[in-house]
Amino acid sequence: MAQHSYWQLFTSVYRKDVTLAFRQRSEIVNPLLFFLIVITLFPLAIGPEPALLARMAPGIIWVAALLSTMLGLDKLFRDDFNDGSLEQLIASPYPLSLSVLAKVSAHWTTTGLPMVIMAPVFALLMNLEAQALGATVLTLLIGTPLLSFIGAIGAALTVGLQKGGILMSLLVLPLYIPVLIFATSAIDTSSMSLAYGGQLAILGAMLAIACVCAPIAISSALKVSVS
Amino acid sequence: MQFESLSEFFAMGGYGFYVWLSFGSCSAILLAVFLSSLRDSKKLRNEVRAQMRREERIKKAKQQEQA
Amino acid sequence: MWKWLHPYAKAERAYQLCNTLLPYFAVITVVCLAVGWVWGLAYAPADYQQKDSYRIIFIHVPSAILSMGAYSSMAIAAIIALVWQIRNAELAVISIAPVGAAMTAIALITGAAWGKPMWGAWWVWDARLTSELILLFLYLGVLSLYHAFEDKKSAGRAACILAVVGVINLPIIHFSVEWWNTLHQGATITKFDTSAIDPSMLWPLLINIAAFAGFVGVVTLIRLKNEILQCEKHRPWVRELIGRGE
Amino acid sequence: MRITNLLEIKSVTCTKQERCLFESLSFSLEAGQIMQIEGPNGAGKTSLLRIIAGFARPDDGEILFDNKSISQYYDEFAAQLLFIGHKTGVNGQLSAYENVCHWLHVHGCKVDEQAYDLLADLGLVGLEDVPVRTLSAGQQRRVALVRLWHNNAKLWILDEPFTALDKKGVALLQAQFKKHLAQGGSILLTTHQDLTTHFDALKTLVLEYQF
Repeated sequence: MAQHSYWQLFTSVYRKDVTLAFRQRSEIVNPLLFFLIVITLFPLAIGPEPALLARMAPGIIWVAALLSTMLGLDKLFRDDFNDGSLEQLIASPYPLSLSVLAKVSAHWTTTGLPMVIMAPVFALLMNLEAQALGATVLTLLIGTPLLSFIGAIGAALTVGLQKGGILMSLLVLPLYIPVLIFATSAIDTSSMSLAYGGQLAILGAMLAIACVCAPIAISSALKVSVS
Repeated sequence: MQFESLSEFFAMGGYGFYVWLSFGSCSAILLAVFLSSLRDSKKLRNEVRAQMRREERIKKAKQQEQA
Repeated sequence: MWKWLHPYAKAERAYQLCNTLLPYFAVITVVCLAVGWVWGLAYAPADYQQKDSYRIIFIHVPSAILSMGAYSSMAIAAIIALVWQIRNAELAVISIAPVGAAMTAIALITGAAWGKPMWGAWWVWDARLTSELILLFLYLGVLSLYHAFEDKKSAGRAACILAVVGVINLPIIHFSVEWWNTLHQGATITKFDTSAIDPSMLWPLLINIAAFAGFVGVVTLIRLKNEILQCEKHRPWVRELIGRGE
Repeated sequence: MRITNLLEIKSVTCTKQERCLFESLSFSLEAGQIMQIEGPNGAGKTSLLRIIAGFARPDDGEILFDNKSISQYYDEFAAQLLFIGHKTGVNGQLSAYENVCHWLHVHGCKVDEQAYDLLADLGLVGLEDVPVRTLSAGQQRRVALVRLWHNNAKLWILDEPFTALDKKGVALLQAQFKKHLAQGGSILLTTHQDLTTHFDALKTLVLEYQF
């Protein structure tokens, strides 16, 4: 029997998705552009008054992050489902949850990580206080993989459906609410220069749960969508 | 009986609107769910009867073909 | 170890079981509903503070309890369906979802109608009402996912997965909404739970809870019978049963 | 070599959109045997293959591989399985070489410089590093069929493997079938053209169209 190396599978699936993302540059740029546009909508809607914007900045940044992650989720399994690679992943000796873990981390690297890198720019736009910037970057760093894991469950459930896009957000948004609550409150407390370690710890705990449970749910959902 | 007269019962100590709104909407929803379940079961039975009749016709057509 | 459950996996036996249980649930529902509503509306003493507007409690609290109860029983059925591959448990999940969503809707409407006289606003972002609203989203998610699939078998399994994912998230959502609510406590004073409820109000409340539970049972059994027939439509026992006009 | 019952299908039933495709179907496949499933369009050939490959679940009945149910021991079964369906499983953006390497990694086979020689065997010399979407349908099919030359699967499940292949491709493929059967593997395939070369251990199963 060939040597069983999980690492070989993980890197191969991860490298495939990342090279695919870099081949079509739009897959990385589109969510970021969407993030930027949503951020600029709010000052236009609420008025440019700095104090108000700073007060609402955490919420707006995080809602924008939520929506742009969801935008990027659709292509996570769609192409593999259409060309049959998903079937090959299922019919492989390695557990499906491992390749799902690789796919979700590849998705995070191409959509979540750029958001974390660009966060200071968005914070600037929203006139966020300087001391809140650290919290914003930290919460995005822990939060975006969590969003990718939970969102991947919705993507896996609706990959087989034609009109899956809207339905996926209906399934996934309620599950995003705890992440939104703790992330925005972390940034809020940090803008009042108070300690926000507690909220980060809870986000980290949620991420740990998601890392373990989400791949199992995603792989069973994929098996249902393929059948 | 907490209320002397029927009209007082409907007035509900001034909160009649809210009490009857919630009781009314509650019974409306309960009724809607119950009736839709019954309607589904009737629709299902008609579907099965239609399918049985369809298969009858196919069988009869086959017999005429062989005969 | 689930051997005694397995015979009910056979569709026809499960159908007969639903048929035998249905009359009992129906009787409980009708009796408790009549007694509960009449007692709660007409005979229960008025609340010293809220006077008669508190009578909404007799449908708000039961529907809220049943909405959570229906979701957890749906999740248990989903776990049974996924772990032991029992098809009837999948059908049970789909039968519970609509009536559970109805219970959540009733809890929300009566909560809002009760909130208006008490706090002066139709919608208050109280922790329990917000959790109830998110629960409604979870129900609608399961229902819309089920109806999005053409093939009913994979639809059932997908709905089960979402129900299980939902029930895992339910405590997290509830905890974070409670925490979020106390964080913004300054906005409104939302003392919602009735303090010590004296027996004269407690009995009608319990009867109403039994009535609503009975109602959930009746509708679930009817819908389960429909789902079993739908899924076994081509089987001879269904055709013979419908031929007899049952 | 004792004939081991490699694959056993026990009273499998499948219904699609309220139409019963097949009812309590049972057959078995020994090592070194090739089985061809024939039937008109819509008879449920593809559904049967997908059920055997474990992608879909039958209404009832079960499938045993090495006398073990595939739903309980799916990973072991998948290690011995090679499935090629209507969808080739080849990504258009990647090059043929990347696709082959990726497939070999996912299926736990050692990847060395062989990938280029395999593509050459399939007549894809010079097209190895061009995005697959620029190749013709037949060439894309060949990129998917490279797997048959380098895998460690005992059971091959192929859904119309000859589609879009020219005569030389079909002959090449059937020669590879013979080699695989000789090594004790077994093949389950559906095809509309008849097999041109003679296989002595050939079994056929005909699925009628049921209303």
